[in-house]
Amino acid sequence: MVNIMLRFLFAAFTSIIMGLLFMGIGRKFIARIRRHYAGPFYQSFIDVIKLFSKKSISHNWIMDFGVMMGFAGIIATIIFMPIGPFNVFSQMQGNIIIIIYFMTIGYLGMAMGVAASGNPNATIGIARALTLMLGYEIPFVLTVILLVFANNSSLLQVMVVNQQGGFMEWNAIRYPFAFLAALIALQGMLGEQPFDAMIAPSEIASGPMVELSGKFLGFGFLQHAAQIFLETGIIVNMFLGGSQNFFIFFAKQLALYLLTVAVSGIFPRYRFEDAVKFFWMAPTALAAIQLIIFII
Amino acid sequence: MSYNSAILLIAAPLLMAFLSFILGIFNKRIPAILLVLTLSFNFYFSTYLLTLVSSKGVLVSVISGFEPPFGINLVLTYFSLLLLSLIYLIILSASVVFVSKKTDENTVKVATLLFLFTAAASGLLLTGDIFNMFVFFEIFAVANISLISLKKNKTSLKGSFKYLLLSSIGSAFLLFGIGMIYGTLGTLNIAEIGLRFYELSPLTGAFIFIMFLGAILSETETFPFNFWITDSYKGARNFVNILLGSASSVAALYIFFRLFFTIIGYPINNRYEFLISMDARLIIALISAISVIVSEIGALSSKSVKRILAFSSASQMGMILFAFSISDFNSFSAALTLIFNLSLSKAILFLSSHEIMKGAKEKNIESFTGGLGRNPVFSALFIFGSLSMVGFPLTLGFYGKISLVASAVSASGYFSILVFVILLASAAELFYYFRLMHKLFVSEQNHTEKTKMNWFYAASGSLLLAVMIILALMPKFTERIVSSAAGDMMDKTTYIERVLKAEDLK
Amino acid sequence: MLLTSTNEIKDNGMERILNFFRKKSLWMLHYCTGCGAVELPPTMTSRWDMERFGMGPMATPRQADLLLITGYLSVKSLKRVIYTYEQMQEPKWVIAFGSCPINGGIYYDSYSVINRLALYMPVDLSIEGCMPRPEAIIDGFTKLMKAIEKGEAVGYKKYRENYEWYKANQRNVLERTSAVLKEEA
Amino acid sequence: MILYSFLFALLTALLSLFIRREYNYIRWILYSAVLASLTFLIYTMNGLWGYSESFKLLSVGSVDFSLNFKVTPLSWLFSFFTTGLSLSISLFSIVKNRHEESERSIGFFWLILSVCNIAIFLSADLLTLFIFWEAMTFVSFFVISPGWTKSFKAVNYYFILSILGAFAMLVGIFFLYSKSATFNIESNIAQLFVLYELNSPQAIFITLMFVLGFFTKSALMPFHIWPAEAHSEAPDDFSSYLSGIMIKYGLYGSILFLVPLFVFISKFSQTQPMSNHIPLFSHILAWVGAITSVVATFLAVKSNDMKRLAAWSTVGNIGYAATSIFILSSMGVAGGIFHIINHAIFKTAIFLSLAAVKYRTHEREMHRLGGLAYKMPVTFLTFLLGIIAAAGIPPLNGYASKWMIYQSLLSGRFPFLATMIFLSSTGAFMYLFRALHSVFLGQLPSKFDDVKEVPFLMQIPMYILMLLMVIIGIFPGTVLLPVNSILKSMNMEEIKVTYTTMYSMLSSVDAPIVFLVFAGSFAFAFILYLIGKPRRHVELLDNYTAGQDPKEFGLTREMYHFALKFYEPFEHMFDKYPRTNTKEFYDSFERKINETGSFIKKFYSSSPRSAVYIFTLSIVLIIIYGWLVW
Amino acid sequence: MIDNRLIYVMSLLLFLVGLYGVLTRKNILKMLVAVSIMETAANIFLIGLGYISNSSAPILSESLKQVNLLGSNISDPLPHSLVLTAIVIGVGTTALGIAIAVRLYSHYRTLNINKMGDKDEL
Repeated sequence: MVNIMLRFLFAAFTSIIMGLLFMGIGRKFIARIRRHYAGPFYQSFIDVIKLFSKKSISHNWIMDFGVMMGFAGIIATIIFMPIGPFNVFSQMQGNIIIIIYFMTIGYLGMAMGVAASGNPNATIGIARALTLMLGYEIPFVLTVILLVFANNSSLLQVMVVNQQGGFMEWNAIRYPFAFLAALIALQGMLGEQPFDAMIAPSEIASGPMVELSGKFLGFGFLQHAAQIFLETGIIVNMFLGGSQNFFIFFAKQLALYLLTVAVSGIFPRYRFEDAVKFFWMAPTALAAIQLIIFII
Repeated sequence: MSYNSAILLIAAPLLMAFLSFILGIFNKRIPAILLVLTLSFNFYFSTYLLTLVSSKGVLVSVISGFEPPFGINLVLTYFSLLLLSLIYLIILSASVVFVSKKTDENTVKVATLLFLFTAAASGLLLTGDIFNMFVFFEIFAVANISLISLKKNKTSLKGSFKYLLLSSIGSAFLLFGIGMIYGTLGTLNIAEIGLRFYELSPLTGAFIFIMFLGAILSETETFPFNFWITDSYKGARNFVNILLGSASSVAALYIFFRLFFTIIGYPINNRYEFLISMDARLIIALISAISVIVSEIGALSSKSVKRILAFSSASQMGMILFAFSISDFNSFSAALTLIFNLSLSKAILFLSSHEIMKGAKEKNIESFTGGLGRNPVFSALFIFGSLSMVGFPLTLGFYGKISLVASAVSASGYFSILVFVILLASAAELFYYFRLMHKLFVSEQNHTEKTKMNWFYAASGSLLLAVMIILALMPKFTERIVSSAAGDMMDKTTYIERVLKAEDLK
Repeated sequence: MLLTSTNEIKDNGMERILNFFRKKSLWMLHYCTGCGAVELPPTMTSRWDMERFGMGPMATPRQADLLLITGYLSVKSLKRVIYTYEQMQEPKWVIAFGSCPINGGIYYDSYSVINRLALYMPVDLSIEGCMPRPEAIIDGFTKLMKAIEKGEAVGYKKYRENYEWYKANQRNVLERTSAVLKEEA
Repeated sequence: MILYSFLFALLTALLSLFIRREYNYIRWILYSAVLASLTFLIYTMNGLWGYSESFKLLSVGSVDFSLNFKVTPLSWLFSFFTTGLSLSISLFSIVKNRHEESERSIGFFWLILSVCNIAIFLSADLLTLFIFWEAMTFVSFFVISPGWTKSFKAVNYYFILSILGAFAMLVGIFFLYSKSATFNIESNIAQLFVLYELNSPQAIFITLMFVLGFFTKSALMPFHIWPAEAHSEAPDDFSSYLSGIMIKYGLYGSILFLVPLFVFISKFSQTQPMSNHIPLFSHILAWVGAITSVVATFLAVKSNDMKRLAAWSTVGNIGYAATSIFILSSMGVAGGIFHIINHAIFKTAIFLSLAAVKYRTHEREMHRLGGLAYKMPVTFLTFLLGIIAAAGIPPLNGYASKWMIYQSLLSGRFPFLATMIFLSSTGAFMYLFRALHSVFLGQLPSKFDDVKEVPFLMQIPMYILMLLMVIIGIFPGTVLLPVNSILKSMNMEEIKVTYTTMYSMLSSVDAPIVFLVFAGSFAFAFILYLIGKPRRHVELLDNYTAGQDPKEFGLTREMYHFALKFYEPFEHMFDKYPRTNTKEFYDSFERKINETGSFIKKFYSSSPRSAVYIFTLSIVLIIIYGWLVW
Repeated sequence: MIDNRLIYVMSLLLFLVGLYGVLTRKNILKMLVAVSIMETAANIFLIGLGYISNSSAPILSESLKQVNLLGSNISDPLPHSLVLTAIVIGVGTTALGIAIAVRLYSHYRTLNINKMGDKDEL
């Protein structure tokens, strides 16, 4: 029991710390692309601590509850994901379907919390985010289905094991189209440009975050960090062979994240209904082609 | 009383028709009371004969000494007596309704007409002679027309005139048909015609078939021949509606059966076929199916309640004719169940709808609004009636409909397609009945005062309802009635044998 | 006048430690009424690169720590500024840009422009100039950071302590124009 | 025993008609008592598999009408859960219907409906099934529309479609009966299987008739419009019955009749076309289910009426269950049954909470509501747990069955079906959140300032349902073990399941662990929350308004509630594509019939001469027809 | 003398004449007359059935006291009696029709049937 709790805390803290680190590095990276320096790589830690040190308001208990639930949902999802060689529960090594569903708790919690704030901007942002979710889930699910079929298991761990033995065995190489689709879906999942219409700051005042202050915003920050860790982790496990080594695993995640950030650095923003259309066209077609190739 | 006095069933009403005319001079109530008494007697006597027939088989009551095939004689079969009892029951309930009316200068005449109606109906169902049938047919039509035109408003007059035209043309057709039969076979006895119909050439057979068709289809309210129904039903008085919708329909169906199944059809392999080479059964099936569809659609878009009930009656008749056209034991049982259902529930529907609409200016659907609050008893009657009509499970209509489907599906592909179409059409029937029932449940504040209860209506309605419930909930009883009547219908040979007293005819 | 001196309400203890993080992560909300707004983009972008200090623009007052008043304030906009300021969460700071919020600047005799912002809300730092150059702005930011680290940038506490006083001042100036505002409404 | 309990219930219903209006809560207490005793009766039948009762009615022609009841694992599970749920709904109704206008007829017919409900599940042959099916359809008409003009229009779609379906089923039943001369379900399945080998088109026709009957009732694809109409206009507490229980009959029929048939075919048939190791027919039906769920999802996204939205959600969930059932693997069938049960629970909860909202606010349009969570916390929690379950989010019961559905789809290799189900599942999250926001979150309109939580008696069923959702979510075995015995009785392979863990070919999931992980994460988040500086509550209008004071600006809370046209841009995505509106199709059909009817009526009321014309014409036509045939 | 077939054809023609009358006449009374013609046609048909060429009337006169059934040359008496009945009934029907026509006239002030197809509430 204590063992499991320790493992649990390890996974939670790893995800938060690595996620914040990735965020900081990502900010640094994109600053370099834009030819300026940014704050230090640990800037995100400072931000989070500052946010938790601020006073804050909430409008009602649902807002408190929702924000916590949002964060808890992402953390709970990470518990099911294999982090390199590490699994919290040895018998459930990353059931991808459970993971996809658990991610929704995070969205639901956050959405509920900010909707309870009663600000229409927040709700518009949520509406956009949910619509966008309808877009990127399709290509993502198609790639998931492909890998489940290919490995005859819905466990991420099994997928990782099947990819061992050199990077030619990676699913990214075996199923390049699906990988591409997953990458585009990842861009949408992380809400990076060109798919960031839900947090358009000058249009809808940063959307869902509009009423979040102090630790509530801190939770949002942490959730985003954990989400970065989680989603890059899933793709790494699915396509880039995972790893038996923590550092290689993190490095792969970081590389993936930086790729995402780099893409976001050079793209403007899609209208979100166009984004949904795009998701249903290009990446879905890629994933479907890969699936059909696989089935044939 | 033996079965030989069966003529009383015809004679008593006829006698009373004259008597009531005379006695009516003294007191206008007397004819009404006489009417109820006579009908009670007739009902009792017919049921007595029914028990007699069920034990002894088909009986022939010879009149004036001429043994069949000569002369006029009455043939008592289980089937005819069963329908006759049913008809008496309905006329009884209608006359109870009639009795409840205030007396006026018309009362005596109407009573006479009702006696005439009773006599004609009895004659139609009992006679074994085709020309006699024609005569009663005409009297029956005359009685019907006069009853329809009682109300003397435009609709009723127009309706009765339409009826008159159609039935006159029809009777001319019938006369031609009878003439053809007499000219070729030289006999008028139904049994003998049935026995020797195969001797006719196919062309003659077809001619007779067409003539009969033209004669009877307007009576059975079948679509292209039934243009009188809406105006007549809508214009007629309440008890006339009951008579038209239930008693006349049953009588018409009986004539239809005698003309087409005792005369033209002959049973092979547990099924009636027709001797003429075009498949006459299919023609009847087709016409009846079309009739069902058209009447259902007509009813669906009607607003006047009586018109809806009229169309519904036509569609039910279509269904029964369809069951006849399948013409095996199962379908005849189904048809019988449907006949029971049609006559009883249609009478209840007409009766209760009249009471529910009482006081409303327009006799349309809207006048049903809030009926349950205003008039709970008759609303309940109406609901029971229409549930049975649309085939709520474990009512007569349900049994009838289900067994109709069962027999049609097992008959042949053609019939199963048609029955499918008919079922689709009867979904429309469900729709408009439920629309009416729904209106009853609508509660509106300004309609809540209760209407005065008419005890005669209630008595007659509950009499019919009781019979219906007994039939639905006493399985053994209904089963025996239906199966022996259907067996009687199937058994043409016994009919001929018994009438012609010739055991060796096979 | 102000009832409490800065020393009495200085941050102490745990707050001093947290102040280290606060100064490193100043999220700002700029209230762009005047010409000062023009100077902010160069300050933010790669030439002067404000993000080095962990500063960044924020969308709503709820998220921000720092309110920038970039130029003159009319009476009508003062009301909005005060509303926005009160929506911000503590700790929070205000920086006034240029001479207009200090003494009215070129609008010193305007009927509709307030002359001295500090009367209505606690200004932690004023950057002089008309308008201040980005260098001066950066300089101002670093000064504020130092003040935060020392725990001396406590304008929000002043506002809380002297709430009645500030409110009275605000009411005075707002009532001066209320006749006009009512008509407008 | 079964029949007598039915008669007892019917008698109670009849007697209850005489209760005066002032005491009408007594009637509902009576109903609750009857339902409780029926639930107990069914509970005692657990394990009495094969116990049967038979009552002969009468035989017309060759058809023997009789009522046969039989207890099988399948019928037991369905009847137990549905009766239990109706018990909880009736508890809700005691208070809800105290001042309802037409509650007398609602109550009367509803109790009859409950009887029909149990009878449908317990019926042992096709005729009994049909009898109660028909009775249920007829009776439900009056409960959905107890004399309300608005709901009458709505109920018509339901009624006509159900009736047509029932008639199609009737034809199917008797086609089979004419071959097999029995109504027994097993022998008819065997007969139909033989017919598939001998005369395939006819067998397909018969199967299609059954499919029509079942699919109209369960509102699958071409018939998917009625729930939105009927569920939204029915009495509020009855909507939950309609949506939670009654819409399942079609799927029950499918499990009872079609699934064994298709399993038979897939195992033994040599002649039938197969696709993906299941019969093509079944595969098509699975696709119909999937398409239904997607279509319903998109329609739900569009609707602004909260009950209508929940109704579309029901259609979507039925779509999942149908897909799962028709892929015929034992995992799929089990998942389908499990999802049906789960859906019954959570959709009842959702509709009850909506009924509670309507009880207090008398509003159904979502944009007129808002912020009720702050006033009605129990209702909100019920709805929240309901939508969490409906969106298939762990740790509640919905995810367990959806997990099984995915596992079965994936292990059966149906990638595109799985994708469609996933799409609609995500969409479900989308529209359910919309309902949550628009009704319970956001700004509370000032007219609802004095809204209170519903009375305690109405809360009891909500607590029960919440508890059920959580318990089944944590211990899926409570339902899945009985489902296993169903599979056994259907001669299908049993799935591997314990009280806590579900296993599939691809993976396994331990539900309590899932729950504990969530709880742990929440505790973690809560500790973090406590670490942060304390927060204070502010009122709803103290909000980011770009510096503008809302009170001065004349901004009311109603105006600051974003709920109307929530997903409008998303709806506009499909503007370019041609639209087919099923409802309009049915409406145009109705219009056509009415036009024809007016035409016919015109003829009937025209002058007597046209009657003679038509008479003559038809005689001539008959002669010509005879001539041609001759 | 007269061929039976001629009678049949004639009666059929007469029937058609009656039908034509019913179909085309506007006056109610004329329609009733046409209906009567149809009935008459049927009656003639019946009579024609009983007619045998060159036969005498079926009256039991002195000369026909000995009825030789084989070589008899009398026409069939039965159709006559039938027709008698039919005529009586036809008269009744016609009388009823005329009564209705009178009533109709009092409502519409016309006997033109085309003016009676008024659209009432459907």
